[in-house]
Formats: sequence, C-alpha cells, structure tokens
Amino acid sequence: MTDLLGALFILASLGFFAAGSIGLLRLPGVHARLHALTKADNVGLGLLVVGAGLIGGDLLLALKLLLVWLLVMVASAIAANLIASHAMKDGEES
Amino acid sequence: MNNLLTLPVMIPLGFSLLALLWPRRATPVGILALLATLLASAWLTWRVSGNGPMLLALGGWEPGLGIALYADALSSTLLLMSSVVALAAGIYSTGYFRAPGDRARFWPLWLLMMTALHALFLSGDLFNLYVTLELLGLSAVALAALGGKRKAVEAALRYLILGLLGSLLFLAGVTLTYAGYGTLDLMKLRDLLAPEPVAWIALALMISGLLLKTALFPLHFWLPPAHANAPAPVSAVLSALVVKAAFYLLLRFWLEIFEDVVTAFAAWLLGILGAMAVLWGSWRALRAVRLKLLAAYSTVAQLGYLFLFFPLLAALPAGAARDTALGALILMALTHAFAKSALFLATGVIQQKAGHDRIEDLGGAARALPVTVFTLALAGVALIGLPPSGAFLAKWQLFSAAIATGQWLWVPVIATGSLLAAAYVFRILGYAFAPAEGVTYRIADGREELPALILAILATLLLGFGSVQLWEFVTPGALAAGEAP
Amino acid sequence: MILTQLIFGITGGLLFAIGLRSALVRESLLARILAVNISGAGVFLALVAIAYRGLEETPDPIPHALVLTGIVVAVSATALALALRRRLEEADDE
Amino acid sequence: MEITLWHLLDALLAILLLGLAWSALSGSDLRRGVVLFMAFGLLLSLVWARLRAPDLALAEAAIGAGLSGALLLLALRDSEKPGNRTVQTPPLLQLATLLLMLLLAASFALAYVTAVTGNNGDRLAGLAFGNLEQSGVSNPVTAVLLNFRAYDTLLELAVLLAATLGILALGAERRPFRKPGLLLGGLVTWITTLLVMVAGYLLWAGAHAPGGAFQAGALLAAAIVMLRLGGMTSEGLPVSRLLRWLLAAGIAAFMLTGYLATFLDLAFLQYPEGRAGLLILLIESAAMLSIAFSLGLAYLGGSPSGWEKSSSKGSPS
Repeated sequence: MTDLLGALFILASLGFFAAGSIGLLRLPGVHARLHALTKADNVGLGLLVVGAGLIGGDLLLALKLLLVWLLVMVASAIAANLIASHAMKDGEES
Repeated sequence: MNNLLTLPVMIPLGFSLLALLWPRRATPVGILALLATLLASAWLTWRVSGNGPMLLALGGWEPGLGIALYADALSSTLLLMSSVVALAAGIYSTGYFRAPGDRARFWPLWLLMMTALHALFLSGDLFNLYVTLELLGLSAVALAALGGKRKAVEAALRYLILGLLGSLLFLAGVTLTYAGYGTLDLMKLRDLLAPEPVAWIALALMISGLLLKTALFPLHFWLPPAHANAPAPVSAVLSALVVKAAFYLLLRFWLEIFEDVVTAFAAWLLGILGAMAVLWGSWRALRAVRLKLLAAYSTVAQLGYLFLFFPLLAALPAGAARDTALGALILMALTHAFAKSALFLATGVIQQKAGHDRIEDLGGAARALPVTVFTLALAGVALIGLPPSGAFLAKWQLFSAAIATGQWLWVPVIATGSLLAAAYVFRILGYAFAPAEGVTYRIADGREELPALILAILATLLLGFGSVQLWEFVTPGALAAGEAP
Repeated sequence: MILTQLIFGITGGLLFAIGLRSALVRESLLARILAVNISGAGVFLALVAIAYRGLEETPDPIPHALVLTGIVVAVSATALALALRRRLEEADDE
Repeated sequence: MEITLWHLLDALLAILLLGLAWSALSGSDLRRGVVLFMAFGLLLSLVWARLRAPDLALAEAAIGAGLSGALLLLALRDSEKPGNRTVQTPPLLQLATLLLMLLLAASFALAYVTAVTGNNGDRLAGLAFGNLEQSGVSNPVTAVLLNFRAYDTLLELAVLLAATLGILALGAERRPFRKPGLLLGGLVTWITTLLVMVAGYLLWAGAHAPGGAFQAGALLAAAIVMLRLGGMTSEGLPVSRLLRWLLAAGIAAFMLTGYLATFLDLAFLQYPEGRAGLLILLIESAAMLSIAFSLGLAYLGGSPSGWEKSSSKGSPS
C-alpha cells in the first residue's frame, strides 16, 4: 500500500520535473526560466522525497531524505537569487 | 624479510617531505637524500648480483591481491644508473638554482621524480606501474615548467597532455588485461598470457602509450621543445632517465611478460620506426641552431638505436648471441643516459656563462670554459659511438647481430646515423674551438662543471672498459625468465 | 548480467576513443584538457563495468579501488594542467 | 540472455553519456563544453550508482564533477590568446583521425567483449572477500585502498603532492572574488560547517560503508572552495608552516606505519594483527587533511600569500 502511494508521489514528481525542464527550454528570458525551474523542480523534488521515503519505510532514511530536500532548497534559492541579480545587472548595462 | 627493497623508493619520498617542511634547508636535505638513495641502490645491486632477484610482498598479502616489489639485474642496474645521474645533476643544480626560493621549489619535486623512477623500476604490478607513470609524468612536468618562461610552460603543458594520453593508453591496456586474465601481478600474468586477441590488443595499447612516452618517431614531436626549454638539470634527467623509464617498461613487457604474445612483424615495425628516428633525429640535430635543441634531437636519434634491437632480438634464437645483443642494448641505454645528461649539464654551464646557447656563437668557449668543452667532447665521443665508449661496443654488437641475422637493412642506417652524429658533434667542437675576440677566462664553478665531467667519463671510459662486468651481470639474469627469488 | 557489462564496457571504449581524438586534434588547450578527462572517464567506465556481477552479487572491489585512485590522479593532473594554462596566458616574456 | 528493464536503463544511460561527451567536445564554445562536462560527470556518478559502486558515485560527484568542474569553470576566466592558433586541420586528416578513432574503439570493444565473456567473472574478488576479515575494515573498497593495495594509495598521495607543488611553483594565487551579498555570505558560513561535519562522518563511515578519506577530503576541499567563493583571501588556509605539515601528513602517516611494521618484523605496510582498523583510521585522517588542502590549493591556482616567507627571507620569487 505504501509502496503504491510512494510510486504515485514519484510519478507526480516526474510531471513537475518535466514541466520545469520544458519551461527552462521554452520560456523567454532569464527570469521566466528561473521561475519555472526553481518552483517546479523544488516541488518535484519534494514529491520525490516523500515518495522515496514512503517506499523506504524507514524513519532515519526519511529524515536523511528530508535533509537532502532542505539543502537543495537552500542552495537553489540562493543560486537563483544570484543568477537573477546578475541578469538584472547585465540587463541594465546592455 | 626484504623490506630494504623499499628504500630506493622511500628515501627520496621521505626526504621530499623534509625538503617541503624545511624549505631553507632544502639543498642539504636533497643532497643527503640523493646520497642515501645511491647507497641503497648500490647495496641492492650488490645483493642482486650475489643472491639473485629479490621479491617483497607489500603488506604481507600474496602478490595478486597485494602489490609486489621486484628487483632483478636489469632493474637494479637501471636503479643504480638513475641514482648516479640524479646525484650528479642534483649537485649541479646547487650552482644552477641560486635563489633560496628556487631551491625550495626544486628539491621536493626533484625527489618526487626520483621516487617515481625508482618505484617504476621496482614495481611488479600492472596498475601500480600506471600510478608510477603518472607520478613520473606530473613531477617531470612540474620541474620542466620551473622558471616560468612562456616557452617552457607551453612545452610543459603539451608534454603533460601527451603524457596523460600515453598513461591512458597504458591504463586501457591494463583494463583489458585485468578483464581477460583476472590479475595485475606481472609474474602471474607472464604465466597466464597467451597469443590471442585480448593479449594482442592489450599489449598494443600499452606499447603505444609507452612509445608516446619514449618519443619514438613519429611520436617524438613533443620531446624537443619540452627538453630544450626546461632548466638544465631537469633537461638532463628528462633525456637521460625519464624517457628511459618508459623504455625499460617496454623492454620488460616485450621480452619478458608478453614474450609469448609479441610477433616478429611488430618487432620489425618498431625497428623501422627506430631507423627513421635515427635518421630524422640526427638530421635535425645537425641542423639545430641551439645547443640544447641539438641535444634534444640527438635524444630522439639515440632512442631510435634502441629500437633497432627489437627485430634482431626477435630473429636471434635464445642463446649466447641473443644474450650478447641484449647486453649491448642495455649498454647502449646506459651510455646514452650518462652521455646525454653530461651534454645537457655542460650546455647549461655554457648557457649560464655565455648567456646563450647558439652553436654558431660558441667561439672562444674552449678557452673560457676548457673543462666544459672537454666534457662536451667526451660526451660527443659516446654519442657518436667511438671507442672506448660503451656505445662503441654496443654498436659493434648491433652491426654483427644485423649481419648474423641477415637483416642488412639496419647496417646503412647505423652507419649514416653515426656519420651524422659525428658531424653534429664536430660542428659543436669546431665552433667551440674557434678563436674569438674579447674572451676572458672565467673560473667556473666546480660543482657545476665537475658533475658533467664525471658523467661523461662514466659514459666513455667506465662503461667502455667495465662493459664485460656489466655484461656478465646483466645478461644471464637480466630478464630472469620468471625464476622465483 | 553480462549485457550490462558489455553495454558500459563498449561505451567506455567509445568515450576513450572520442576523448583521445579530441585531445589530439583540438587547438584550444582547455578543450584538450576536457578531452583527456572524458577519455579517462571512458577507461574508468570500462574498468568498473568489469567489476559488475549482477544485482544480487557484490561487485569485485579491486576495480572500484583502482578507479578511485584514477579519479584522484585525474583531478591532480587537471589541476596542474589548468594552472599551467593560466600561467601561459599570463606570461608575456616573449 | 533475457533483456530486462535494467538493460534499457543501461542503454539509455550509455547513450546519454556518449551524447554529452560528444557535444562537450565538438562545439567551439568552451563555456558550453565545460558545463556539459559537468553534466557528464554527474551522469557518470549515476552510472557508478547503477553499477553498484557507491564509493565511486560519491567520489565522482565530489571530485570528478564537483571540484574538476569548479576548476574548469574558473579556468574559463583565463581567455586563450588566439594568436598562436595553427591552421585548420585539413579535412583529409580529420577523416583519418576519425577512422583511427573508430578503429581504436572497435579493437578495444572486441578485446573487451572477448575478455569479459571468456572469464568466469571472479578475478581477484574471491581473494579480496576471503581476506576481508583480516583487513581491519568491512568496506571492501576501503580494504583494497588502505590495506591490500595501500602502496598504490601511498603513491597516489605522492601524485597529488607533485601536482600541488607544481601549482605552488607557478606563482601567486588568483585574485579572490569580490565580497558576496548577504545571502551568499550566510550560506557560505553555515554550509562550511556542515561540510566539515559531513566530511568527518564520511571518514568514519568509510570503514564499514561507502566513504573514506578521498570523499571526505574532497568535501573539506569543497569547504575551502566555498570560503573562496565567499570572497575571502586564502581564508580557511592555515599559515605556511602548518600548511606544509598538512600537505605532508598523509604520506608521512603512511610511511611511519609502513616502517613500524619493519620493526615488528612484518612486511612494509603490513599492519600488526588486531591493530589494522585503528591504523587505517589514523592514516585516513591524515590523508584526508592532505587531500583537502592539496585540492584547496589547486583551486587557489597558486601559492597563497605567505607561502614563500618560510623559504626565502623576503626575497621576491
């Protein structure tokens, strides 16, 4: 039962990842692309973590996965911020 | 327990750490290390000549799972050779690098290179050899780039990339060998290898990697710039020892480990490439404008001679004649190591005193630097192959083996190569002895001139007159045919 | 089982050859350094594929250790090469 | 032979690897090449995981893709002078090298297929597992690296040292980055702490689980890189004298243990019975420090300020 639920979560995460990647490729402009990528990928990763945790069925494992999710969240938020502010400066100059 | 077998590797490694930790004392630490290494190598050679090959299973694990160190007559002879050359060039370097900062940079790397050379000579494990090749390559590149001149750095970087490619080709061969035969131990492989596609392709990959590192024509293009632009003591060792290390592996693989795998056709191919190297290298050396470039092209040519032996060894049946040819090959390699390092060191002296190394402007050098020019002449004698040098005997054997096996093709190659060598050596001497105005006597530094002279004397006299002893030591047990020690 | 080994072994061989060629023909030094790295990765891949013995059995640890050594050697060489290249771009003595 | 879903995954990974490698090498845009190379490294790390080599997956992610990537990205700042370009390779030569490449790949593949199908697949594995209990650790890869083939690892540390000394000899470090904003600065502070902690964990875990000195050292090096990205000059690096000791530590620990065995009448690098685990941990700790600071110095790209001070009394290099 939990396995099935986990699989559903993972499938759902795939949708978000796909949407994020398509957004990265198709949307115009740095900011729009960042928007698509960070939002969709973070949600996707969250769902993936939940799914994997359910399938793993181990509390310690689930905590580790949670840590992974948090770290990626922080890193991607800051990276996105840096890219965005760089793009802003470049945009003003050109 | 044969733990003392580790000393020629671990002494330079340990002292390189000391030189790193006490940069102000780097020079005494380095000289001490080289002396101790020489002692250890001499002791090892003596043991091997008395008791036969030695083996050490590192970590106490049986070879195969663990790594074995292995010393026989060939490896201990080369160990001794490299210890002597490195000590001489090391002493010379104390006059060449005078700023404390330069010395602090030079010594740890120099000792790491010695570690690599000796680890390579003693290693009995295929993957371990890859690691030693990389250590040798990286430390040699770092040394070649010392000084930071644009040309030197550029040559060093190209040298690095080609060296890495050579190592990768070697590693690809190692991979295939492990996939097919399930072990990395050389002695075990020797019994397992059979003439079949896996062994052929693995050997071809490893040999091509080593040929790239030995700079056999047409893979020689990286050598002249790298050797000619490095600091003089480094050039000496690059030409004398570093290319020889790859050649040593080639020899060991060809004649011992992969003995049942190699074919006469491949030996001929190496022979023909060697012949082209002799001709092309000698010709370019004759046309060289700078003395160091001449020395570097002469290395390409001299390495070519070594490859002429391969088809001869393939044609000679096992026995006295083959042993003699093998002894001649080793004698040739040793003579070249001593003579070429002497030539590079002497060139270094001229370059520093005169401020350049253009051959045509050498006029007056014989008056200003008599010892150094004498060294050049002695080294030249060995490079041409005149008596009493070791190369004379070696070339003589090469001639007779070529005639005995009916491989007449090599005879004109050797003759032309020797004539060209004579021409380029006398070209240097002709300019050096030419009178020039305004030449002042300079008291040159003993620690700069003497090491080169001693190396040149070793090449011309000692190896010539002592060749019988060398022959007796090296040939019966050189490639010990897998006798368990 | 063996099919997995063959797939990655042959891929490794191809990567090795692609990298080797680029390292010889490319003009840009940085591209050549990249090529050497990819070529090395190819050899490593073939080596690790030898070790694989199926999903159930523990793989042969020897190639893993060899490749770990190889990775450290490769990064050392890359670092030295990049430092030389930087020095080359800065040196202006001729 | 039955083709399963796993094999399809394998084929997909293989094709992706080849595609990434090809596009990283074929374009003339170096920036693109470097980014694709980093992606290649990450994908390779996935492949290691697929081939059940978690130690390698960790090392590749940290070193192969991580640090190499960081070094290469940094190198993009040094533009290449277009002056000394030679002429374009003629098409005939291009074709010839292409054919040679195919020949090389084909003969490698031929030998590989023959070798793998002709071998029972055991090779040295049986021997290694048979002796695992005596090795002092239960992670077989660590056993090979620090015990069975410890000599390789010793020489490998020497390779790293040679490269580091080569880099140090080339001149002063790169100029540091400008001071970062508040956000990055904050991240740097607490991520460095986290990296140090994780490195300690990996070092300890290496005895029984994936991890060990190399992965841990790479993480510590990453901490140095983070500090550097945070705009700090030579920050995180100790003074010259201590730094020299740290660089030497790994090899020194190995050699001391190696000769300790000699006094106990054992072979070089043989651990006394029952002490292997402890000695391995000691060596690994020292090796981790050496690896971390070597790789950190590699990222600086030259000698940090004050390095020369102890070698020459104020004379310029």
